[in-house]
This record gives sequence, structure tokens and C-alpha cells, in this order.
Amino acid sequence: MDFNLTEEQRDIQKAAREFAQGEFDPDLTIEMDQAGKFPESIWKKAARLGFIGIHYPEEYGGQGFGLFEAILTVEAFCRVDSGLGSALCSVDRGVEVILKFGSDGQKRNLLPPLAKGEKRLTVAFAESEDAWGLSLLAASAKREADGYLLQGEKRFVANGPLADTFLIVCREPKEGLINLIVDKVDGIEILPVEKVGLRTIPFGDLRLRGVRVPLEMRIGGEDEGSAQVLHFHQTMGLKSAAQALGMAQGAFDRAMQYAKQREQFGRRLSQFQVIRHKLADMVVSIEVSRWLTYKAAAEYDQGKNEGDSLSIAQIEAGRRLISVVDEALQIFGGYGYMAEQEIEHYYRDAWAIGAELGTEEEHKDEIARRALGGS
Amino acid sequence: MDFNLTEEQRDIQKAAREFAQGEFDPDLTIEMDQAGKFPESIWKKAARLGFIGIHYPEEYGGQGFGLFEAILTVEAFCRVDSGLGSALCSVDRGVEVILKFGSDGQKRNLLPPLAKGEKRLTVAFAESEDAWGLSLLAASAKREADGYLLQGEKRFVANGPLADTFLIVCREPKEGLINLIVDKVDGIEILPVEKVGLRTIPFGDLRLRGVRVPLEMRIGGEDEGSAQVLHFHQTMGLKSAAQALGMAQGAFDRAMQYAKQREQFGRRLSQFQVIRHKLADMVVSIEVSRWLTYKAAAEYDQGKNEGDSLSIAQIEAGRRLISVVDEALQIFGGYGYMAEQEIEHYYRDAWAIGAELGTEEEHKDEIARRALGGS
Amino acid sequence: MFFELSEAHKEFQKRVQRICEREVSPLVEEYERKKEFPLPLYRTFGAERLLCLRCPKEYDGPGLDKVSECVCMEELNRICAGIGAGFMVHGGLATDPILRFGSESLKQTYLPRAVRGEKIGAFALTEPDAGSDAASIRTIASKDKDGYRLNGSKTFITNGTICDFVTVAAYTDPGKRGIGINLFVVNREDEGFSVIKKLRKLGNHTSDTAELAFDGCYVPRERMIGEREGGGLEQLEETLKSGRITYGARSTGVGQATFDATLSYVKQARRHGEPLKRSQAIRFLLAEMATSVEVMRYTTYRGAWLFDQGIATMKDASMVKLFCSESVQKIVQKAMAIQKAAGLLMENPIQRFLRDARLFKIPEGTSEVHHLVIARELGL
Amino acid sequence: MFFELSEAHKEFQKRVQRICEREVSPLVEEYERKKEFPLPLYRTFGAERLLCLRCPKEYDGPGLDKVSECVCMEELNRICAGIGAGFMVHGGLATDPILRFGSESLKQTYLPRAVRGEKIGAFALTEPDAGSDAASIRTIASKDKDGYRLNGSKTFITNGTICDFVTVAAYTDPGKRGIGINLFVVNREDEGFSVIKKLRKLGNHTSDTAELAFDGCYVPRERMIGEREGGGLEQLEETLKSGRITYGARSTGVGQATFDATLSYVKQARRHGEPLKRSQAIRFLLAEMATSVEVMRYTTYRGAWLFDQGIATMKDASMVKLFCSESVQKIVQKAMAIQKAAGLLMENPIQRFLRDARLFKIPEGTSEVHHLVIARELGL
Repeated sequence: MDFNLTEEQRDIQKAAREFAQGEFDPDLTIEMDQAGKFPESIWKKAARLGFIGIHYPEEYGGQGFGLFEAILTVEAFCRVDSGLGSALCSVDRGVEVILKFGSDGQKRNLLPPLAKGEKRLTVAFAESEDAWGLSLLAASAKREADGYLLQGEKRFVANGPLADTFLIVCREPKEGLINLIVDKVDGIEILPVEKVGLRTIPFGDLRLRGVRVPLEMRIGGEDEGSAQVLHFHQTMGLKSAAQALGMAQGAFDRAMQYAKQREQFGRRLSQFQVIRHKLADMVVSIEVSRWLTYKAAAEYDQGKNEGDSLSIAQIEAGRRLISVVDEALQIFGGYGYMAEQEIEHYYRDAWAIGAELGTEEEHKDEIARRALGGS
Repeated sequence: MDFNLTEEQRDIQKAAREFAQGEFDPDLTIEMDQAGKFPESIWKKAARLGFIGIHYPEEYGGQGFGLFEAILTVEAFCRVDSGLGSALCSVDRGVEVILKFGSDGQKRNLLPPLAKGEKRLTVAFAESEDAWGLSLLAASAKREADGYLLQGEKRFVANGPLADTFLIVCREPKEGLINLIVDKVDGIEILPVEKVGLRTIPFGDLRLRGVRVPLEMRIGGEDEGSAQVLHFHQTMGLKSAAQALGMAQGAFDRAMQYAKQREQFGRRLSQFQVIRHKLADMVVSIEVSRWLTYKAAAEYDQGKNEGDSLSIAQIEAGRRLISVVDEALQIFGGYGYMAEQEIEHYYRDAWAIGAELGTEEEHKDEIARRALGGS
Repeated sequence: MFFELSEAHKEFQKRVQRICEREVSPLVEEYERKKEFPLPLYRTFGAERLLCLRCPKEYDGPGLDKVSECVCMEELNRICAGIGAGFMVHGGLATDPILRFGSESLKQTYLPRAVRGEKIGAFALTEPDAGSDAASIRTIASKDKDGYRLNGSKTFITNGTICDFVTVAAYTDPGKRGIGINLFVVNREDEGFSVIKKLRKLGNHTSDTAELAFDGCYVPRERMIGEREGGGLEQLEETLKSGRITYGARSTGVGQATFDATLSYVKQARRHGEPLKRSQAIRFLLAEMATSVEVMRYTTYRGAWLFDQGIATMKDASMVKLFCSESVQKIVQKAMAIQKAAGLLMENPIQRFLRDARLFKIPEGTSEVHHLVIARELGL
Repeated sequence: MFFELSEAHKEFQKRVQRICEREVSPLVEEYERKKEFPLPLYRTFGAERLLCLRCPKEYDGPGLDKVSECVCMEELNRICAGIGAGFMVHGGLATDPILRFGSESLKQTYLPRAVRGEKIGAFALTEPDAGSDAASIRTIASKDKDGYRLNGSKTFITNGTICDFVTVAAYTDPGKRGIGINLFVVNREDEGFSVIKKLRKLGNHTSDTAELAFDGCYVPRERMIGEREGGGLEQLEETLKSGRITYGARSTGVGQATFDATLSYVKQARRHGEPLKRSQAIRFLLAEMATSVEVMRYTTYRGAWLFDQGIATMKDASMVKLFCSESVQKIVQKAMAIQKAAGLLMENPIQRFLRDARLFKIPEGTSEVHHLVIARELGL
């Protein structure tokens, strides 16, 4: 058993951290969060340095690393800023579906521009708050001679207003659930939706009004849509856990710094046992998140994704993030509640990434199913 | 990063588990717990099979493995029974002090009989509820021509009534805090103390009335007592975390089995979401305990014991054990509260091992000190 | 609006405290060790008219209200939860159905002697295969001549080995699942009634818990509670509603005792040579315990008051039981966390409070059942 | 003993509900978006005599009790916590010291117009370097002619940009740390008083929060509250004691609103195609939320009742604030966990309840401070 990063992994982690520290200005992050702006120029730079395509194969413009290394950059980015860090992780949403199920042609078309920061990809899967109810999806693809005709609506599309390309799961009468790669074209209407956190990643609802999609844009075979969506949720769950881990660490860093400098009752906050213990509790929480997330990522790269690791990482990373961010804000006191402090958007972003991590009910249903079956 | 046990480690784990499953009879365990009896014959067998000295060097009759492998057997034993498993882990209490600080002669005298199951060792450190207050220790050793003369009292001595040899920390006016190896001789009076859990490991208070100890029984040099006690607490903390992990797993096993068979409202308990989620929560808790404990053990064997890992493992293993055992008992309902079910002593044993794990306050003080220093 | 015990209730509370201190405290250690209920206490408490508090004067009772019962139960459980359990069952579950739904002759036969502590009552609903799911009890009362013949077994019965009579739930119509139930009063000497065994438990050692068997046990018609076959369900609901509120008082009592013991410990203990009370972490725990006990207490009083007004719903009762029995767990767990090794010693009452309070999440509806009862009443 | 609102209180509650529904509800969305307090509401609520509830009739107030104030605050916060914050400060912290400790002339000058909503009050204690530690405020009132000259800055001041007068804490004797404090009433138009900036916050967007500066601001002697120099500390304690109980009502209000919204959501939502309400896990969460709201509500009423009797201690007030402001966190967090993605949308009030309630653990003593206050009163 070995709990150490390789030297290469430590270098990646360091590079990602230094990049983010160099680019994410605290005042800028607060401004972009309030305005709900995506960090265009930082994204381009991150792509140029190879951070976006880190786990794409080299032949498609990537760095050829595993998801584990991608996770390390996600964590490092979100530690430096929850909003900007998450924005950088959101530009190739769904790419794992292409990586695993896409044809060579699809990869050649899509991956290089994503890696170069020229295009943004996202997924449009959910149609209602019942995000997991795939069996109820109503968006339809009608097979025609030279392609498909799409009708329907999609909700909660992260980065929807900014994406160039969408992965859209829909139901074809004969082919079942299929995933289509759909470029932003006429007939796709995007309605921006205001949300409370991760405002650097704008949400949108999608209306598909007779969108025509060429045949070769179907990913994989017939009826493979469900498996692809599941794969998206698994890999995204892992990334979200890493985002949560990074955010928790970032909130801790800030609380610790503040506690060392703020004085009350003639002493620095960091001299009060109650504050010290809050910080210690955060350390514990972050370590719990970290090792469960790393374990899930390591297993994933080893091809083991059948166990509980991923569900457990998501449950714990979500719980721990909320408690860390909440206590961090509390250490800041009144200042923490004010939008002048970064911790204010960390708090909102924590709840937003919490939604990405799925509900505890669903994860526990899964864990129990694995342990008990139907019995 | 690698989260897999080696094949050899898996074999050890399996052997320990099979041994315990073969030897620990549920009716016997309940009976021994109620009577407060130590499992003499099982201990002898465990020693014969090499489980007791697993991490002693081969030259002293051990198996030459690391603490990690010892931890795996502790976990396996306590999973099969919290009380008997813990009893087997308690027979060489303090041996790590000998292993690290003892002279070759001391090792040659002590380790082989421990490994063979011929002798039991324990420590007598605390003198009050303030178990950590080393600076206040009053037990005195007076240096005489050919040895030391001991006076004083010690409390909470685990296995005190059964031990053949004690490590006793005491204060010598010139030498400071020193640890002495003291055989059970006249002048050592042991008063048994009734306690609520881990009743297979009897507690005792020790009275030392002018006990003479030869010079060569001092472990290490002058004033090394504190470092040795600290080393005991660290290694013991690790073992206790493994005991807690094993107990949690054992409580889960039993709750799961019961839930699969017990019917209420015309369905098996395991078909109710609320019960399934309790079991899922236990799975999460056990995994948290497991990986933090393994990480601390792996780091320890690599010589890294300066960080937070050990404190974190102890905090989480303790918290998780209590919640797992509590919910397990709840799944058993009224039956869980009755002494006919093993879970009843798991519940009491969980609190008893919780005391071994140290208080959260102290661990958090430590973590905060490492993070903040005095600032 | 008057959010406090009345003067009369406060007087009563002081009286109960005095009696508990004088009569109960000295017995606790001995009987905890013997794992027996201190039987003489029935006569003592009977003489003080502290057993069946809501029993009216016409049956020799003090005719007090539910709030008084809760005040008494809190004080008693503060000293010893096991003894509290026996008295709770005797003065509540066992006699309530007779008091509220029994015939005049049943009342005259059982209540005055129960009030005086001359006859001890038990209550038998739970069975080996019917815990939370009371509808699935299998004890059957088959018509026989002018009465019924009971067959079945009951478990976890408080006062089981010491009782003189037991109020038993059985199906008069097993075809009507959950409905065709009636309550019967069985006397200890009735043929076919037997105590199978006394049960050993995690805590509440001074309470007497047993498994009972009814083997063709004949009970005359007059000892069925109420007139109508199938009338038992409603009687059970009403009886349990009251009992659930009592758990608020038991929890408050154990919570208060735990807090008191922990506060005195913290005031004198040292850690690392420093007074323990200087630790903010410890101060926090004490502040939370104190707050929790206050909130539990008044939550219980409110539930009892609603009951006295006749307007307490099952939801109200479930909320009191759920909130208080869960809150007291946190209190005892905090106390254990503070004391650690010292808390484990049998001479330290903290470990007893832990073991005793652990029970409260289980009987008269587990916490899980109460969650679901509340949810159902919310329209879910 | 009467553990319920009186009929008069219930009537009052209904009246407040009607007014909130009619006057407040329609404004919430718009002003939340604009991040402004809906100023016209001061006149509306003034006309209804719902602003300074404990102000007696001689100053044009309704002369109600603390329980009524809590009833009103609960209903208002149920609709919108930000608006509730403004009214709480105006009718509590800003005017309480005048009402309870001010001279007759101060009362006549400020109270009737505050009651009618013609003049809006603020309360300025907190400073950039003095939050929980009020004794370390640096604002100084130096004697000057027949009055005092105030120098210092204040932050997190509710109603800061919209107030007409502000009750300010300052040292008259900086040598007496924590003791030499007095309260002064400063008028908006007083020279040397200025609003530095309006503050943006996580929540409570409709409440107006600002940083204030006092730059040689002259206040005549008559506008010092009370006669004695150094009398401010006690006035602050009494004012905060009342305010802390009000947080119980605010928490209950937001808790109830969150529960209501979640219950209706759960009743109609589906997951995996199944009605969400069939999930036991979800039913459990709703049962816990409902129980918690009930307990918070009556814990608050009890605190308010003790206050009305004149027997509420600081420990009582701290317990109410600590218990309720912590309990509401669990409620909003459960609601968010149930709704997940849907809960994030700005059109969904759940996220507002989350942001608004998060504040409650901070002002008028953080949760940490209240733990320590309670521990101190326990003799630790």
C-alpha cells in the first residue's frame, strides 16, 4: 500500500497550483462571480499550458495522463478559487463519454479544439429535477435518411449559454436511448438560468426545435445512451469530488490565514481553543475527502469502477465540504457573510458543487444495492 | 498511489480471520464477557500460530513483519469478536517500547515468552484520570546501589490482574522520568476494577510498596521515559484505531445479517430504505476508518509519524465506531439491547476502546499545534 | 399564557425530589448490582400515592395530571432509569387501559391496589416476531364459554417476573389484521400463564424484563377491557400516546443527571495538569448539554399539557419521544467523551446513564417508527 | 400552566399573517433582486402599529409584550428574513434603549415617530475591529461643551443607509475597558455623521447593511441615553438580551418557511420516476424538520414569556438564540439536500432561506460566544 504521489504527479499538482495562483486574482474572482462571467482569457492560457486536455491521449492533442492526474489539477485549481477553478473544469463537460465511446473521427474532430481552448463542450441530459430518471426522457430523435431530427427540452445545462457543442441524450423510436454530438446551430434555443453558486459557470435550459444532426454524430451504437450517461455521471462524480476537496482546502487556507491575523479579546483568533479545534476539524475533514477521492480515482484508472469507492468519495466530499466551508465562514464572522471576502462565494459554490455530487439518498441506495441486492 | 494489499498481507488477513472464526464461539464470547474472563486457551493457540509476535523480529521469536501486518490481524480479530479480539491484542501491551528502546538483553528476555504466549506484558503509566499529565507523575524510583526502589500508585492498568510483567514509568530524582521493566513480585498489589466494556481485559489499580527492580531493567537512558510513553501512545493509538475498525466491521456484519432475516410489516428489514441507508452509512464509515487507519499504519512503517495521520485515524475511527455500533444496535431493536445478542457487548466495547483512542480535544489540540504552532 | 410549572406542580416536584432522595437513592447501587427491581419501593411509593398519578381519588389515586406524571418521572429517572421503567409501566401502560377504558368492576378490582402498590402491573404487547409492527402479534384470544383462552408469547415485558397482573394484547379476530385486537387483564395465578425467563440487558438493570407465555390461559369475559371485540386498537393508541410523552420525561431526567454529574466532574478534574474547565471545548460541550436539557424539559411539559387538554395528537407524542430520546443520546455521549477512561468504571454513574438512555430509542416505537408516524401525519 | 399562545396572541398572529401576506409577499422578489429594503413598508407597518410592538400607548405604540413581538417576527421572517432584519433592529435594538432607559424627552422625540414608521432607527455597536468583543470598540465620545463629540467607525449596521437616527455605543471613559460605555442617539443630519458604504452580503439582501463613520460628530447631552456616564453597558446587555430572543423567532420563521416549501416540493416531485414522498429517507428528513420547527417555536415562546415576566437571564436568552439559530441551519441544509440542483435556482426560495438563515449564527453574539456565555453562567 502506498499513499504517496509520484514525482511527476507532484510536479503536475505544483504546476496547476502555481498557474492558478498566478492567474486568479481575488478581486477579479469576486467580480466575476458577482457578474456571472466566465474567465475567457484564463481558460485560453490554461489550455495553452496543457491543463484542459491533460487526460486526453496525445494523438488528440492531450497530455496522455490518467484521470488521477486530471483530478490533481481540478483540486489545485479549486483550492485557489472555487469559482474560477470550477469554471476551468467545466469546459469539456462530457469529454469522458467521447474518450470512452467516441469514434476516432469524433475524437479527431472534438478533442483537439477542446484541448486547445478553442471550443467548449457540455452535456444536455436532464429534462427535469428528476435528473436520474433516464427512463422518462422525452427528448426525441427521429431517424431520417441522412441523420436525426431533434425535438425536446433539456434543463440545468451547465455552461449551456457558452458551449459550442452539446452531448444530447435522446430517445429514437427504434434505436432507443442514444447520445448525439450537436453543434450549436439554429434551432437550439438557450435560456439562461440564474443560480445561487458557481456563477462563473452559467446554467441554461435548452429548447430543441427540429434540430438536424448528421448520422455520424451518434456516439457508439444503438441503445448505448444509458451506459454513456452513467459513465458521464461516474467520471463527473469523481471530478466533482475533487472540486469539493479543492474548495474545502481553499476555504481552510483562508480561514486559517484570517484566524492568524484577526484579533478579538486581545488575542489572535488562532489562540482560542474553539477556533483551533474548528481548524483541526477542517484538517480531518479534508484528509477524509482527499484519501477517499484519491482512492476512487486510482481505482478508476485501474479499471475498477464497480465498487463503492466512487459513491463513498462523493458522499464524504460533499458532506465535508459543507461543514468546512460553513465553519470557515463562521471563523470570519460578520466579514465572512460579506461579499468582500472570497469565503462568501466559496459558501455558495459549495452548495452548487454539492448538487453535482448527487443526493446522498441515491448514493446510499446504490451502496445498499451492492451490499444487499434486492433482499 | 496504490490502495491494494500485497498477496502476503491478504494471506495474513485471511489466516487471522479464519483463526478467529474457528476459535471465537458466539455463546462463549457472551459468557466470557459477562464473567469478565480472559480467553486463556485461545491466546495460547494464537501465539502458537505466530499471531502474537507477528511484528517482532524473527531473532526474538517473531514473524518479522511490520506494524501494518499487525494491524491487519487486530482488525480481523476484532471483526470476529470485539471482546475476544481485543483480549488477544492486549497481551503484549507496551511491547513497542521494548522493540524500539529495549536493549538486546531485554528483548531476549521478554519477547520470546510473549511471542510464545507464556507471558503477558502491560504498561502502568497513568496515575489519575489525567492520563496524559506526565509532568505530574508521582510514582517514584529511588536509585540504590544495585537497582531502584519503587513507591507509588498506578491506575487503569489494562490486563493488570493478569500481567506477568509491567512497564512502569516513574520519576527518579536524578534521572528524571524513566521506564522500568518490573516483574510481578511481592510488593506489587493489584486491585481489580470493574468496567463497563472490554471486560475480557480486566482493569486494575496498582500499588507499589517498596518494589526493588534491578538496574538492568531500566529501558534506555536517563530521562527517556516521556519519549517512550509517547511512543507507546502512538503505536497503541494505531492498534486501537484498528480495533475500532474491526469492531465497526463486526457490528456491521451482524446488523446486515440480522436485517436480511428479520421480518417486520411483512417484509425483511433489509427491504426498508431506512434500514438499507443505515447499512450504507455504516459502509461509508467503515471505509473512512479503514483508509485513514491503513494510511497511518503505512506511514508509520515508513518511519513517518510526525504528521496528522495518526491523530486523524484515531479521531475518525472512534467517531465512526460509535455511530456504526449505535445504528447496528438500533437495527436489532429490542433484541439488540438484550445480552443474548453479541451486539450488546460490541456496544459496550466500542465505548471502552473509545477511551483508548484518547479524547478528541487532545487530538485536535495536536493537529492545531502542528498547523498553527503557538500562534 | 404561562410557560412554567404552576406553583402546585413545583410543590409536587419538591416532594417527589425529597422522596426520591430519601427512598430511592440509597438503593440504586445495590439493586443495580443485583440486577433486580427494589420491590419494597412499590409499597413506599404506593403509600405516597406516587404510583398511578392520574388515577382519581375514587380509586384511591391522587388524581393528578399528565404534567405531574412527567414531573415525577423526570425526578425518578434522574435517580435511576431502571426503577423509573418499572413505575412507568405500572402507572402507565399496565393500568391506563383499565383506568380509561375498563368497566367499573375492573377498575375497582385493580386500580386501588395498584395505586397502593399492593399489586404490580405489567403490559404485554411486544412479541418475539412483532416489535415495531404491533399488527403482526400472534397471541390469540379464542372464545371459550364465558371468556377467552389466550395462546401466545410475549417478550421484553417490563415487570415481567414481579407482576401480579398483566394487561395483554391479543387478537380476538385474527382475520382482521391490525384491527381485531383486544386487551385483557391476566392475573399472575391464572392457569396457563408463565414467566419463561428473565432477560439480561445492556442497561436499565434495575428494571425487570421477561419473556412470558400464555398457554391456553383462560380469562373471563369481564377481564377484557372494553365492551366491543376489536376495541383494543384504539385503547392501545391512546395508551401509547401517553407513554410516548412519558419518554420525554425519562429522557429529561437522565439528561439532567448526566449533566449534573458531568458538571461536577469538570469543575474538579484536571488535564495536562490544567483545570479541565478552562478548556473551551469542554465548556462548549457543557453549554450544549445544559441547553439541550432545558429544551427537552419544556418540550415534554408542552406535550404533557396538550395531553391534559385532550388535544395531543399522535404526532405531538411522537415528536416529544423522538426529540427527547434522541437528544439524550447526544448528552450521554458527550459526557462519555469528556470523561473517557474514568467514565468506563462501574463506580461512575456516567456509564450507567449511557447504557440506560440507549434504550429510549427503542421501546414504544423506535425512532424510525416515530419518524414515519410524523411523516404520515404531515400527509406524506 | 398554559403552554400555548393566548387567544389574544393568536388573534394578533392572524392579523400579522394577513398583513404580511398582503403587504410584504408581493414585494419580496423585486426587492431581493434590487437588494434594497422596501422603504414604503415602514409607513405601512407603522400605520398598523407593527413596528415597535413593546412601545406603550403613551408614545403611540401598541403596548404589546415580547411574546407578541416574537409572533410578529416569526411571521415576517417566514416571508422575508431581510425585511425582518430591518424591522427587528428598528423596533428592537435601535429603540429599546430609548424606551427602557431614555429620558422622557428622548422618548417623546423619537418613539412616536419610530412607532409610526416616520423615522427609521439603526443600532451601531459593532466596529471593524470589535465584533464579538464589544468591549474593544474604539468609538469615543469626548466631552465637549454641553455634549459629546463622537469619533469612530461602525460596521455591519442594519438600516445603515436608510436610517433617520442611530443608537450608537461609544466610550465616554476609554480608560475603563468594557465599562465606560454610553449609548447616544445620533441623527442622520448631524454634522460629522456619514454613511461610508453599503455592504454586499451572502443573504438578507432586502436588509440594508452599511459602514458608518462618526467624524467629530457632536451630540448634545440630552441625546445620551440615561443619566450616568458608564451606564451604557447595562443598557446594552438588556437590549441584547431581548434581541437574542428575537433570533429564536426569526429562526422559527425561516425554518417554517423552509419546511413549508420543502413539504410542497416533496409532495409533487418525482425521482427515478417514483413519487419522491415514497422515499423513507425523504420522509425522515421532513419529520425531523417538522419536529425541529415545533421545538424551536415553543423554546422561543418560553424565552419571550420569561422576558415578559422580567425573569429571563442572559443564559435563557443565549440558549434560545443558540438552540434556534443552530437548529434552523439543519433545516435549511436538509431542504437543500432534498432539492439539490433545483434548490440552486434563484427562482427557488430554498436557496434564499439557506443564505438568509446562515446569518443567524453570527450577529448579536456568535454561536461561539453564546456557548461561552452559557458555560460562564453554569459556573465554568
